[in-house]
Amino acid sequence: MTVARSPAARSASDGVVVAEVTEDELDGADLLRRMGSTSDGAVIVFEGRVRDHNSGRSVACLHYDAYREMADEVLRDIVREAIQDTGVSAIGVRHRVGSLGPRSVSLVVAVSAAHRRPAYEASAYVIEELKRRLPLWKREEYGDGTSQWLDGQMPPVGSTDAGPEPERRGE
Amino acid sequence: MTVARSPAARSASDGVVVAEVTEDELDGADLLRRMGSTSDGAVIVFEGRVRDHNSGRSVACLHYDAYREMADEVLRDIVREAIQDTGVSAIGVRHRVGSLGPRSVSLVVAVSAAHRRPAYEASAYVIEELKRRLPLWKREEYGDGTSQWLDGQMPPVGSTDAGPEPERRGE
Amino acid sequence: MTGRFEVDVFLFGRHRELAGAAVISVELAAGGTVADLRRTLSGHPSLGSAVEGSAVALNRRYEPDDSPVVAGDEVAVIPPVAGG
Amino acid sequence: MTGRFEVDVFLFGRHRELAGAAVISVELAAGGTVADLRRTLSGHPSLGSAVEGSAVALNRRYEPDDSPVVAGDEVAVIPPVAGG
Repeated sequence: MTVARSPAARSASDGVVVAEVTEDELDGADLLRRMGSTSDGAVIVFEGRVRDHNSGRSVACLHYDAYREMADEVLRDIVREAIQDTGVSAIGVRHRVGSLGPRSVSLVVAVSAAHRRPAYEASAYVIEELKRRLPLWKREEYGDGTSQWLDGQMPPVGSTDAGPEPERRGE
Repeated sequence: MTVARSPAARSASDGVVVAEVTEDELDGADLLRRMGSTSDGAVIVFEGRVRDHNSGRSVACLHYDAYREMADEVLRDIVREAIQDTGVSAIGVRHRVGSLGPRSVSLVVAVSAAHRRPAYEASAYVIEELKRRLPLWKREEYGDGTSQWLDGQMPPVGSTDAGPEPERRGE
Repeated sequence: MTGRFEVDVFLFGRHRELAGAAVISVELAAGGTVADLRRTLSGHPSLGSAVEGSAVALNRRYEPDDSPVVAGDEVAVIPPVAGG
Repeated sequence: MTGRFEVDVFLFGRHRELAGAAVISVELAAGGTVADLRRTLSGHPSLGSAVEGSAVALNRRYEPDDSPVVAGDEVAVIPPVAGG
């Protein structure tokens, strides 16, 4: 009866270099070096980093929590949409979870493409979409020991927003 | 009578991390690591790389030539405009000259900012403007020993396009 | 399509703290939907209204209120997301 | 504002190949402008019309045709640029 579940195994040749949530330290430089073939004229790497203050308050650290299994699939969907829509060659995205101090890298998005405009477009798309759809939350922890979960965005509901391969569940 | 010449010495605190034309090998990873303070939540690095083909023709290498003295000044002007217009914290830009083989990095633009949107805006601005204004030329060299200078853009003329500090020449 | 069944519901972020648990068990009637799940959760002593402003994922896909929930589904309540 | 003077004109890219030189010397009348410089250069045996589609920089700034050129200026003819 029920089916669903986005396809698990995909070839490396679909342009998805990496799409994962991880507890490991992130380094955009590493991805930057790995991206790009001899036919790519543009590579962009975006790093999201933890700031030491937010909304006027000093932040000691940021704790990220995710629904890991779903998050990896959502990241992969977003990356595949971006590649399909913009025609870039390859994308890698990693989001970190756990407790991160100021200047730690929470997110890396790397894009390679023949030309720069689609590269910028794909990079911005991945970030916008993961902010809308990635099941991941952050709690700010302050110097005085208090903390609070940050307000987020309500994810879009329904298969039309869930990626390029909508799958109806068994009914 | 004549004066002109944009101010030479500027403090490092104006956000211009680097703005130069160089014969040295470029590495975006190096700039990526140097960019960003603890109040910056976004860092973007763009690498322009030499492609092994263009307009359907196989390219052996690309030779870049520049009016070095003017180019450094133009880069610095562009970077300062971008910082002023977008409010980002810091920008570094390097353009390489000489003969570059496929996959070599010809251009690095790095931007750090509190938030990502101005960072993208500044990054794109620097690239668009240097393509319009940087006195630099490229010649494609092909496998058969032939070569040709690539068509470029006519730079904007007059002080209004020449930066935020137009200087009238002596009259 | 008779009788009732239990599903485990994953909680995250704020919800996990409110409920003091990462998973709670919810009983639904056969033929129940996401809307039924929400109704049941809204009666939870500590979660309560927090569920209203949240999405529901079945088998790792966001699903609308009229989607059926069946035994064995991987069910999660997703508070507003805040990646980046 | 009488007499004539010489300026060195830097050439780049295609122009440098056409002229077979990185710098050429041009004689202008006192009070001469960028337009006068262009006119003189268009008479150059190998540069010729290539200068028409180019910009002129004085002291490292792009300048319009009515800007005066004076002795000691750093003068360059800038063919269409192609960075990136």
